[in-house]
Amino acid sequence: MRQQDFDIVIVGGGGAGLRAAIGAAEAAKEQGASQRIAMLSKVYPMRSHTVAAEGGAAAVTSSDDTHQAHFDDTVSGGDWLVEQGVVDYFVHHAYQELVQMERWGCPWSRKDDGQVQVRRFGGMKTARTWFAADKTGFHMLHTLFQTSLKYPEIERFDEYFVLDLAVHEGAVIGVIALQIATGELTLLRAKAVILATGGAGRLFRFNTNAGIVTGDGMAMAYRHGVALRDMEFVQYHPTGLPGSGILITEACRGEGGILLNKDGYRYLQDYGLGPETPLGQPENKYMELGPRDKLSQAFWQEQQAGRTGKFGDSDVVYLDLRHLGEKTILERLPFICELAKSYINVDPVKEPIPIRPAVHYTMGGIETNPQCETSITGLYAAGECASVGLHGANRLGSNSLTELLVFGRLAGEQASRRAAHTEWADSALLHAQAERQQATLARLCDGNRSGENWVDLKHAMVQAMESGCGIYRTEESMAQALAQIRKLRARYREIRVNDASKIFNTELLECLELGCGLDIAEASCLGALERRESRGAHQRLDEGMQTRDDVNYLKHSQVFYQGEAPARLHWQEVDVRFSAPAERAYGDAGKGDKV
Amino acid sequence: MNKTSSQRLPPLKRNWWLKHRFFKLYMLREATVLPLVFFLLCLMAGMVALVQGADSWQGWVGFMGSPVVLALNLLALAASLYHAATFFVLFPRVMPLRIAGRSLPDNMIVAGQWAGVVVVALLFFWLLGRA
Amino acid sequence: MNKTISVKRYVPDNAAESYWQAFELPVDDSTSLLDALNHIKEQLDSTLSYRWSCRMAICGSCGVMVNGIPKLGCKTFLRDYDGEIRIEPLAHFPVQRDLVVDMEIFLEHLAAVKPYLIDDDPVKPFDPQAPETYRQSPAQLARYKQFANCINCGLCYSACPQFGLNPEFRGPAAIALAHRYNQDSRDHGKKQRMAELNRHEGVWSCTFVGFCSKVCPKHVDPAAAVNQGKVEAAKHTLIALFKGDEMNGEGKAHE
Amino acid sequence: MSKQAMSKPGSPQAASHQQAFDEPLWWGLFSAGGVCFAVLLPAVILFIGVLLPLGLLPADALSYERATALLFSVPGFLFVGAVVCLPLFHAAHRLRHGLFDISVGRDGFNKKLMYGAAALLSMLALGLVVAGMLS
Ligand SMILES: Cc1cc2nc3c(=O)[nH]c(=O)nc-3n(C[C@H](O)[C@H](O)[C@H](O)COP(=O)(O)OP(=O)(O)OC[C@H]3O[C@@H](n4cnc5c(N)ncnc54)[C@H](O)[C@@H]3O)c2cc1C
Ligand code: SF4
Ligand code: F3S
Ligand code: FES
Repeated sequence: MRQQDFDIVIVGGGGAGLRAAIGAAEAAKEQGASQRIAMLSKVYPMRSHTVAAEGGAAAVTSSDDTHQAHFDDTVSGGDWLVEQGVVDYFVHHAYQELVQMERWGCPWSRKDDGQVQVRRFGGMKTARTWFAADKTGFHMLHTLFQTSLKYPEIERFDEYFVLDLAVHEGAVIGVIALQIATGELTLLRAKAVILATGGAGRLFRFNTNAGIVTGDGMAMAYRHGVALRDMEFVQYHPTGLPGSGILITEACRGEGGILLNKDGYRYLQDYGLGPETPLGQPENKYMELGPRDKLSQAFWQEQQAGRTGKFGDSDVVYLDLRHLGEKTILERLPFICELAKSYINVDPVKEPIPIRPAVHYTMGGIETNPQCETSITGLYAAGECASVGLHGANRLGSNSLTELLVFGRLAGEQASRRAAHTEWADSALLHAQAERQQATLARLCDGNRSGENWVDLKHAMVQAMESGCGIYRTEESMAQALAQIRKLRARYREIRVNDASKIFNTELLECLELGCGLDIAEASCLGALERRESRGAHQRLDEGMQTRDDVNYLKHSQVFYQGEAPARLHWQEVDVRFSAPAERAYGDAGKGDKV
Repeated sequence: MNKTSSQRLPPLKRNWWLKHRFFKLYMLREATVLPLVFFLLCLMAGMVALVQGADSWQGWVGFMGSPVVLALNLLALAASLYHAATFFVLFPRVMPLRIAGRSLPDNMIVAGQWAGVVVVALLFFWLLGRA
Repeated sequence: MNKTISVKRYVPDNAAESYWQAFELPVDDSTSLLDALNHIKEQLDSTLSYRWSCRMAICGSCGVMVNGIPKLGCKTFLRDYDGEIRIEPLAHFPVQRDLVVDMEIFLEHLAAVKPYLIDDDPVKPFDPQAPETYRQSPAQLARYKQFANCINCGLCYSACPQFGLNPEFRGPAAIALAHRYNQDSRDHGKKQRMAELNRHEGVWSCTFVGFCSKVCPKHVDPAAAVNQGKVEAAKHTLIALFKGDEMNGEGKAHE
Repeated sequence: MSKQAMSKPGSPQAASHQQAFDEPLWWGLFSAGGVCFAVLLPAVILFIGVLLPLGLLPADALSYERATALLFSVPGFLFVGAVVCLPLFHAAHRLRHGLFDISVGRDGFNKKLMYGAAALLSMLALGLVVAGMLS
């Protein structure tokens, strides 16, 4: 088994991982230290899911905007389940990070005077979302990747699948990875490790996420005893394409797109988001620019009332952009046109786009403190895989791209500082753990064993999650889902890979990802079942649980892994030091919000 | 790392361009220089003849009229037009012309170049077409 | 409706030679080639290997040859094919397994052209305490925007015979990326990049075949970038001649 | 490790890369020749290569006297440059690359052969004009 030694190992080459790598490299330079940084990713960095983000990244930009306003939007958007100290740090560092991106060459869209342009986004009081046409994530990821090439100290391990962390006496000592091209195991000894492995949208059948978004990093930390926090909060995006789930960005509504039911009626005014804003004059926090959870819930209500249309076998409502005119649509939303034309054969210039909600974002994740460190010494997490406490019960669109930057950098700097005064652990310790991994892999791929088929298990999992933990949830549906997931976890122990080849064995990877998925699905279901209230993205239909209950549940859920035994749940206090919980209101009802 | 980056494929076989229409048209474009070279050599022969005197010159005109030579030069004419058609569309992509920050539409540039061909032909008509 | 697609298989630790395998599967109007491959993997033969991720034509993973033409699997729809559909790994790259090719050389080429903003002596250095952006007008942005849309899918390398003939050729996407930065009003690294582009394996290997731009799924027009790069390289040479600069290597001590 | 090592700026490899300072010259001649080939040659071939031998031009349009007067002059010199020399370099460039395309010979040699031939023929052509002007 090959072993290599690094000061810092970063797992994940998406926005968070790349920003962490650059942050660590810069921090090392500042300390006058020479540190070796390894960045592993199961796909080439520019394939990471950040590439798919369309809409934009938020930061207080214009002179009439304030940090307080961004703070308030984020806190109320998250239904007060956020760490307010973290949000405070976030809003104060957002702008400098976006400017830093600009300095690295990110092609932000511009105003005529050459300054960066901002657009409106759902749940944000003012226009503060920076964008690069409708390919913001794409441009950010490529800018970060290309910039990372400037740093020789960042050594990339592309297409290495990280199997496990090596942990000894409560401290991380390295990672164990599989080189996908050869099937060889590699040991990376490290003084600090950063997880930046992204979300877990693929737990659900219908989602906007890329195929690689399977929650691997969450499972790795979880299996070593780190809590997964607030996993019951899963964001449905109101506008996915029927069939594939491909995202139609919220920016469409920011630009003035409207939502219609099958009768051509702007139904959002019936759900506390009105009054109707005039065509072509979108107003923040009203109607189509309400937050995602409310919009997805409104869809569900319309569906129940039989006022949705049909596209293929999906129930849909309609996103109408036509009144924006061809020029604006093509200039501001070119990618959307391309997507709609290719994938459902609809030209947004001429027809409304049929859409439906789809799972989009994992609010919860690996619990970290405000410095991005987990309960394991030297182990950090940043990006969508982490729960640093920014999003609470519902993430606001365009906060997460900024999160990657703000907390990616912070994690990188923290890891660099720790590495500076930490020694490598004894190699023998790593080898022992790697041996165990090797045995597990060998068992998985043992062709002589009959066993469970990963395809069946995967379909059963996404089915269970969708029916149990959808836009609206009931005690019964969640209990069923949890029971099913636990059964599937037991069956997973007997899973078998047909492909015996060592080279680029993607079936093996699917199975490993599924194992991760099932573990965190249990955490997600358990959190959902135990949270007997409705808050943010977690909405119950059960009697007496349809509203927020701050007395009992103004708390983070923490789920702890128990091996083969059922996972355990704890509650954790929330940091509400700046802003006391208040009614979360949009439309005219939200007018009284303090500014 | 340590992947297989030292691995290199054997280079393409020499008949690669027969596999796809696009590549055949490319080769055709490149091959337009063959009849061109023939015509240029004819032209140079004409110049030699001109230096040698009136008889050689007449002889050369006769040579140019022989069927094979004439056929090849007709081919060269066709080649020059095909070359023009392929070359003109490349120009705006190699040198996008911008006027006041806006780039000129490609088809305008292409049309302009064809206008050039016509003007040159008219010039020749003016020079040689009238007695 | 059912359709048959033939896939070129190659699993080096099972057999030294590649072979063709045909699959019949149900398709409808919206079935992409990637959907079909996923169907094969889940229902028909789980040992088929290929790359994919975003399934929305933005991550650049899923390039394959469809009837001899490089395409993104997720942006190719079976509705557009009547006769036979033959799927092979991307041309001009060494095959690792099935539809998976070794992209390392492509990444080497990308990295070699210094594809990042170079501004060694900024008028206003970045200061996190008082962060300030550069100014860039929409017109200045428009000069390079198209070339910034490359998703690094590598289709253009499979399309370019000059890369097939000589893998040392930096190739269309890498040069387009270099050109993207050269055209960026904020950048001052053209001279450093020219040292790389003005080489035989830089812009000068291109004979404007143009197929790269034909197959590019993002309308980057790399052929235009490479050939505009020739103009730039020619200017660079002239300037260097007149100034008598030291012309090889990295230019000034920038690193 | 090969990957990072190769791709880093300032690596020894980068420094050993040779710039191709002759290529801009060949490409410049090729492009100029391409323009001439496209814009001038259709008319030239039409009139001199087709209409003249077919006798479709007025009798004295290119009589010996007229032809000499036209060609052995300063405009004639320029004409030869644009219609013969530059297109020769255009052709040489394409032939050189064409040979590479079909894997014939080595590029280093083909290059010398092609551009050398174009240069020689060009000198010959221009020399003829000068000779004509002097005689
Ligand atoms: C369609 C879409 C649009 C979006 N639009 C917006 C938007 O407009 N604004 C906004 O703020 N947010 C948006 N988001 C959310 C945002 O894009 C994501 O939250 C964010 O990109 C996640 O980045 P990341 O770096 O944490 O993870 P990712 O970009 O997902 O990267 C994860 C990395 O981890 C690696 N990895 C994972 N597992 C392993 C393993 N086992 N071994 C090795 N490597 C591994 C992967 O290879 C990858 O490199 C959008 C999300 C989606 C789905
Ligand atoms: S230029 Fe086009 S074809 Fe080439 S890698 Fe980029 S996106 Fe793909
Ligand atoms: S196909 Fe190749 S030869 Fe040039 S124009 Fe494109 S790079
Ligand atoms: S899967 Fe991402 S481009 Fe096709």
